[in-house]
Amino acid sequence: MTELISSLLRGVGTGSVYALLALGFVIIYKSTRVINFAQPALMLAGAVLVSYLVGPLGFFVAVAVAVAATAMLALGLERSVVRPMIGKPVFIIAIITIGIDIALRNVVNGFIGTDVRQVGSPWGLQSVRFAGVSVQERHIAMLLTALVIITVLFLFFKYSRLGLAMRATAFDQETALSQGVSVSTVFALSWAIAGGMAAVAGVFVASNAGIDQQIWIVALKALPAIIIGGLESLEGAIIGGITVGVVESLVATYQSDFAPWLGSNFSVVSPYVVMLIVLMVRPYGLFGTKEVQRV
Amino acid sequence: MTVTGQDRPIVELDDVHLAFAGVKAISGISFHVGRRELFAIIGPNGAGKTSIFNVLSGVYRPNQGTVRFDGTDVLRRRPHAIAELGVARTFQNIELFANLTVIDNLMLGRHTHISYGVPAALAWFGRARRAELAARAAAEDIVDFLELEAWRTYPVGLLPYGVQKRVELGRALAMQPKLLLLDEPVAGMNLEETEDMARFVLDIRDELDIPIIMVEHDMGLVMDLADRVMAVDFGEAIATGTPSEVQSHPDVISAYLGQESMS
Amino acid sequence: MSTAGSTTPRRRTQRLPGRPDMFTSYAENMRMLNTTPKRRSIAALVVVAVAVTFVLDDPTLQIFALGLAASIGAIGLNLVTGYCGQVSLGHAFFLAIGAYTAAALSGDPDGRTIGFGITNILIWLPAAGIVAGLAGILVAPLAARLRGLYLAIVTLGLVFLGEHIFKEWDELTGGPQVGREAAVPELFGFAFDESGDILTGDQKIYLLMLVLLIIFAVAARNLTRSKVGRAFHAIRDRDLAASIMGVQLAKYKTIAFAVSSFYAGCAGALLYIVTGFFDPTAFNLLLSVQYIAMILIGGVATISGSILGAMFITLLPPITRELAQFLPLLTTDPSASINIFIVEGVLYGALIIGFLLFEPRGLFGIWLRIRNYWKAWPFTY
Amino acid sequence: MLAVRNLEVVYNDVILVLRGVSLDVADGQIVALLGANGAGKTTLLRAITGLLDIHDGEITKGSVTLDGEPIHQHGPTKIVNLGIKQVLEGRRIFSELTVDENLRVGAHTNPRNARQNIDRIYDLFPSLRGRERATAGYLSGGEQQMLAMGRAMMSEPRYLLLDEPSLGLAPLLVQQIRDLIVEINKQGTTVLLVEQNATMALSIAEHGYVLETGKVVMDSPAEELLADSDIREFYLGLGAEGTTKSFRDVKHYKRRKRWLS
Amino acid sequence: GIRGGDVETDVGVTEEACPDTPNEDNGCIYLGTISDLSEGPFAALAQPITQAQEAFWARVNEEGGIGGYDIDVTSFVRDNKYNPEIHNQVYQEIRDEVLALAQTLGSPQTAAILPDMESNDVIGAPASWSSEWLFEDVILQSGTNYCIEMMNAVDYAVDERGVESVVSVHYAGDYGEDGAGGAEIAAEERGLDFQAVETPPGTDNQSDAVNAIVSEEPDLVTLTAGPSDVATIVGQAAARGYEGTFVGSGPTWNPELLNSPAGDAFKNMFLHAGPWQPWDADTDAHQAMRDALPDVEPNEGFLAGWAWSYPMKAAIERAVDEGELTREGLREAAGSLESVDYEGLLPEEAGNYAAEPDEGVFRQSLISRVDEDAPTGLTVEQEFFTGPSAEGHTMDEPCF
Ligand SMILES: Nc1ncnc2c1ncn2[C@@H]1O[C@H](COP(=O)(O)OP(=O)(O)OP(=O)(O)O)[C@@H](O)[C@H]1O
Ligand SMILES: Nc1ncnc2c1ncn2[C@@H]1O[C@H](COP(=O)(O)OP(=O)(O)OP(=O)(O)O)[C@@H](O)[C@H]1O
Ligand SMILES: [Mg+2]
Ligand SMILES: [Mg+2]
Repeated sequence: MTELISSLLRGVGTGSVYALLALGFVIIYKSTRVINFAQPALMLAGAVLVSYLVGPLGFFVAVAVAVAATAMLALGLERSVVRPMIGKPVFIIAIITIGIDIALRNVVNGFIGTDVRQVGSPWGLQSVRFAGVSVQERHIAMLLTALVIITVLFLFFKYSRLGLAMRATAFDQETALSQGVSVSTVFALSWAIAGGMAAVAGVFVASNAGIDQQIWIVALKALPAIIIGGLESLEGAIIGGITVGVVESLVATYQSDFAPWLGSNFSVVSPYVVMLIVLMVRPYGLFGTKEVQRV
Repeated sequence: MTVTGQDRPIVELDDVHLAFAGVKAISGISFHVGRRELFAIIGPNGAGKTSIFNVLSGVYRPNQGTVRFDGTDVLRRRPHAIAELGVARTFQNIELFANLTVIDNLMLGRHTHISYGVPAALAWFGRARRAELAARAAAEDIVDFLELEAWRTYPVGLLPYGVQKRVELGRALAMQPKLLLLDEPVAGMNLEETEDMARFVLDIRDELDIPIIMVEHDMGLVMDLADRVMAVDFGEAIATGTPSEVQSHPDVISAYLGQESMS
Repeated sequence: MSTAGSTTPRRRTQRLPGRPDMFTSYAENMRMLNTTPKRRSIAALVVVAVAVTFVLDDPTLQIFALGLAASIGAIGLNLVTGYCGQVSLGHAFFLAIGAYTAAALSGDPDGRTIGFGITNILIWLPAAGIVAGLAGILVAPLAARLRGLYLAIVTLGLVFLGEHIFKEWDELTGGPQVGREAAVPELFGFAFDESGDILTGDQKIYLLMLVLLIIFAVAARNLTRSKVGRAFHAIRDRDLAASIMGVQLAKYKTIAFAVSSFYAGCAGALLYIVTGFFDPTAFNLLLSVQYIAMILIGGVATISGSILGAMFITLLPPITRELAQFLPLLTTDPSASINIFIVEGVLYGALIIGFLLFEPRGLFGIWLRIRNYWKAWPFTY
Repeated sequence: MLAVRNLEVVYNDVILVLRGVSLDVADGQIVALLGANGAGKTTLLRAITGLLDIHDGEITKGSVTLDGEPIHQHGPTKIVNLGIKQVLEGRRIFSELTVDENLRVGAHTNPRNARQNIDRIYDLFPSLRGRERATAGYLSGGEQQMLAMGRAMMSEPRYLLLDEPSLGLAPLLVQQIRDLIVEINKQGTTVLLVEQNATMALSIAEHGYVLETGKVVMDSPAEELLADSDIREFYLGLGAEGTTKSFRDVKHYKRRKRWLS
Repeated sequence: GIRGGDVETDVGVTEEACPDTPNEDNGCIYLGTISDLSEGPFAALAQPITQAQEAFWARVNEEGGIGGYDIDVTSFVRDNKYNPEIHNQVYQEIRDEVLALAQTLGSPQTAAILPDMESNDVIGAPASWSSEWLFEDVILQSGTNYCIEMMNAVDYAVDERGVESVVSVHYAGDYGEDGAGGAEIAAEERGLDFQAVETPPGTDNQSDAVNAIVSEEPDLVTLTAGPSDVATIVGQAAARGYEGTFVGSGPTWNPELLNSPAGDAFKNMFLHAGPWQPWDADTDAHQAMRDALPDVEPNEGFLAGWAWSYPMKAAIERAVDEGELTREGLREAAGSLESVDYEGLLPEEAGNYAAEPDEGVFRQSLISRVDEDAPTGLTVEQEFFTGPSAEGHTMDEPCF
């Protein structure tokens, strides 16, 4: 029983990092209908920045600065590369973001160098114990951070003027423009927010073992998460992210006992299997809105 | 009832109900359309006119009721199967294949009349080639008929709205349908284009002998062309009859036409 | 009009003097290469492509051969994604199936990995296509339910699942970081990969790929101008309207996936005979993305664009390597933060971005621009 | 005064759509702009409100001025701030947002008075009252058109540019919309009304323009247009004696209007 | 020195001097490098390897070159992005420009060019310690291999710590499976419980491995994986209460791991099995390397690049002596080497390329422990030794 509970808790912990990553994708998707495949590079950039700043500034200041800087970086990318493509087919923009990802990661890799860089997070691998079950502090911090961010975002989209403008732009750019909404501000803002969140997620990802050239791949775990949750839903991103984390953790714990024929390390692909199952039942994800088809 | 063959109505709707998540789009509509009829449906926005078309062409599945086309129950059929039976339609908001040329759009209309498989298509030989040439000839006939010569090889997305409406009509005709559904064929058109469209509609009915159901807000057109008119409101038929009967029906005036149209 | 469908045009195919490009019959108008300039330029292109065999050195020919094989795969992806509008990020999976089917069929029966010793290309190439095509048919029902980005990411999931299977199944694949030999290109005793008296192995493989590409490209072109191709277009532009016009959505989406995967399977089988060796980590997200990039950069829903794009993406790494050499002050010292290899990677990304920014219709669009410019010259409007 | 002078607009660098259009919208008026499909009416509105960009269109010649100041180089946000608002063809409400949210997006450039403006809109369009939290996509066609107009009014524009507001509406709703336009105009907003429905437009406009293939071919007070024989025949569908022609009598070879040739 | 006119040359050797050489009068030998230099998984390792090789040959040139030739390893450096096709492409690009390959990184990558190397008579130094290279005569590897390294590590743990059960956590492929193969051979030899757990790269993908360790609770865990994955495994297993011993093969270590959240766990539980002494050891070779790379952050990768260059140097010297600095001559010279002067980094007999694999294979390795004060975080605990398992094993095929 404790094995089950601690496996679940670990899943929720890592799941909340996936949720943060998924949120970045969803925010950009919501306002621009584009999947930003440069999120991995932004995540990497944010984490590497923290690893350079943590010495002189201390962890929390370093994170704050890195979040701001990554947001600016995302904004710059949006301005220079994505902006001219407003109104072009979304798949072209998606591939452009892949181009950005390749280019940016190459640059950031140059700054990773030969060492496994450290972000020096204060949580280490210590655990706290609740009723016989130990939970890593890191996981608690991740979950809390994710919860705070989602709450703020939710309020922002529901009530603020800009948040509303972002939703309107997502729905119909030209009409939003005709209402005086500056679509370019909306785009820039969504990229900046997503960039900042990628940096936060990057820090958490790196707080485990450090940063090497390969950790960007973690960001792709957000893809099954956003599909499970439903592409345009913030709640969906959170639920999807946590689902992915929990499924992975449970499969890792139990698959070798119950379904060894699935091969070793099946947990790595289990999110995609869950994604397929969810989509069989709900083609628009758990929280996605069904696109109304009318003629 | 033992109506058969040529006397049997081409379309029979009986007590059809359709609801979307609480919204009742159609509640208990019944009507028949004869084989030589031009039947018009009018009614306020959201009354359920397009929904009736969507039921007829298999896009929506009614919650209740029967729908027969040419004597066949089409209730459980998918859109493409109904198209194969001979129902063609145009759409309220143009639904052309914007990247295809006029000719290709028309040839797509012939889809159900061309039969050859993928291997033949890959080789473009024998049957496939002959079938394509025949389809092209048929498409050209429609180009002639609808006076689309000038636009033949343009992607339809680039054409003026009025021409697109005409191409859409042509695509439906290319299907050689047994029934034609026209959803607001002259919406957004000026008088001249409306006149052109009226002429085509009359020619289709008279020369090609295809029964037509038409939804339209342009009362002038409906009154002049239709043999019979049905007015719907909130998914229910409030009046059916000749154009002048319906036009002077008090419910139709209060729900749809307004007082001014009387003057 | 009343005779629609029953008339076969009987107009004579006869050219009018002085009006070379006036069509006097639909048959003539509907030919694949219906104008003299088109015919001439294609003929010239084929001549150049053959002549190149004797001009370029073997390493360059190898890369061109890769590009030709990749073109077949790109055409396949363009059929399902460009023409039919079903965005698939799962192309790597189908490439893999073809590559392993061919490699296993033609592999050494006594080798480390599964092999049946059937080296005749006439057997393993169609087999690779068919197995991949069947896999495509299995995937197609997903496409019937899902749209747009959902489908894209689900097919991406396919790549991850495939990677898992191929990594685990090391009797077939040799396992990750180990790999296995690719298919053996042989036709009734004629070995394409061995140098002979007249032609080197690389020259033979290049010519083999060229011939195959021409066959595949012509077939694809035929398909796209047929009833099937029109149905693909219609589904892409507006699937609901297409079904109301009588197009069976599920059937045609299945055809699209099947044909596309068939092409991918054949491409996968051919691709690795150039290098002769491949390992299962090759079939990853990046490979799928490269194919998407090929069709976007080449030109969506064009066959020649697929080929241009595949050539471009295949040549891009050598081009970036060359370009990077020309940039001043770049060091090959890998410890520098900005060294030539990082610049290569950046250039790779930047060139993809640049092309799409400059001409979202792709290389094919650039070609159209040039052509239209000369057509309209000297008038600007 | 909103004035357009010698405007030329090109799409995709090649398609010349407006060929030297000039037009004046005097404060306080309702000005009607008529013209066949594809004449360039929507393009003209886009050129005024800065929406050409996303359609790959460009002003190549001429100017748009507001009270003498050129504004055609401004982006859409700036132009909305200057008090010019366009209601796009085909309603284009945000159908996934609620009615209230739609209106709040309309107030994007003018958040300060949002609350009282929303009340004003509900007074103007009583059928929207009570539907504040309803998802806009479920409104009927007429209500959606009202919402689109109301949303535009949220920024308190001086000039309201309406693109075919009667498109696809039932006759009764066309009458309602027409009355609302008059009401809005009475409350102090100048209206430029683009319409296919010439009867409706000319019945409320003070001045009218007729656009044909990118050129203004007529420019007269509304009464004069109503009296013009070509307008009567080709735009209002009236026979020589002033009676409505029947569509059944349409000739196969018609006399086509040609002002230009 | 002055080169005699009697040295025969063909590809990749010129009479003109190398670019940027100290010896204007010397001819030039070009060696190619194909490595993972930008975005591949081994970029962090490839970088110091490549840098050290450049330093190694620069030192050879400083000292006058070999037989009137300088050696250039900077003109033909190519990135393979850890992709066999690109590896093959760049090999084809530089094939006609170089005499041999100073480095060819990656097992499937090298496999993709092996047939060509064979037919072109191009020899190369691999950037790995895989037992399969023993069976390829165009590949010159140095030191022991992962397989024997792990046999020795298991033997050491049995003898010094009395372990009775082993779990081997490893990547798929030549590196991981070679090490796991060695661990298994030793476990069998010593009668230990053994279980192999394959793990994919990626710090987010290690939960299966950690679960296996925590639930099996073996006395010893052998690791053949990358540094950050190893840090995840060690850290998470420790956090979840595992208390046994970890032993990692050469490439598992990176000094920065000490600063990672798993740092304490490494200090308490981790042993490092290596093919030679760490960075700060006191041999001529180590000293020369440190002198040649004065400003770098210490990293064991430098040592690897440095060490792998000795056999190539010996082969070139032999070929020059024989007067046959052709590709064929070099290949023959390499194949006839019975010993190599590693300047104390390895015993001379480690460089026996003439013998059959089982005879020529070098069976000694070392064990280090984590030490914060050492420059690369490692201090030798057990000098060069051959455990009983390695001693008794017959190397007649690769261990995987
Ligand atoms: N797919 C759908 N989902 C939800 N509601 C729908 C759907 N299709 C139609 N409706 C609703 O059904 C009702 C009838 O719609 P329909 O389109 O049939 O009206 P209509 O009579 O054609 O109106 P108009 O004249 O404006 O075209 C409306 O309230 C509409 O909102
Ligand atoms: N984005 C565009 N790209 C290219 N051509 C365009 C574009 N938008 C409009 N056009 C063309 O410009 C011409 C004028 O279009 P516009 O929409 O301004 O006409 P309109 O008078 O508003 O017609 P309607 O009554 O149909 O609304 C048409 O021929 C149209 O095809
Ligand atoms: Mg309707
Ligand atoms: Mg318009």
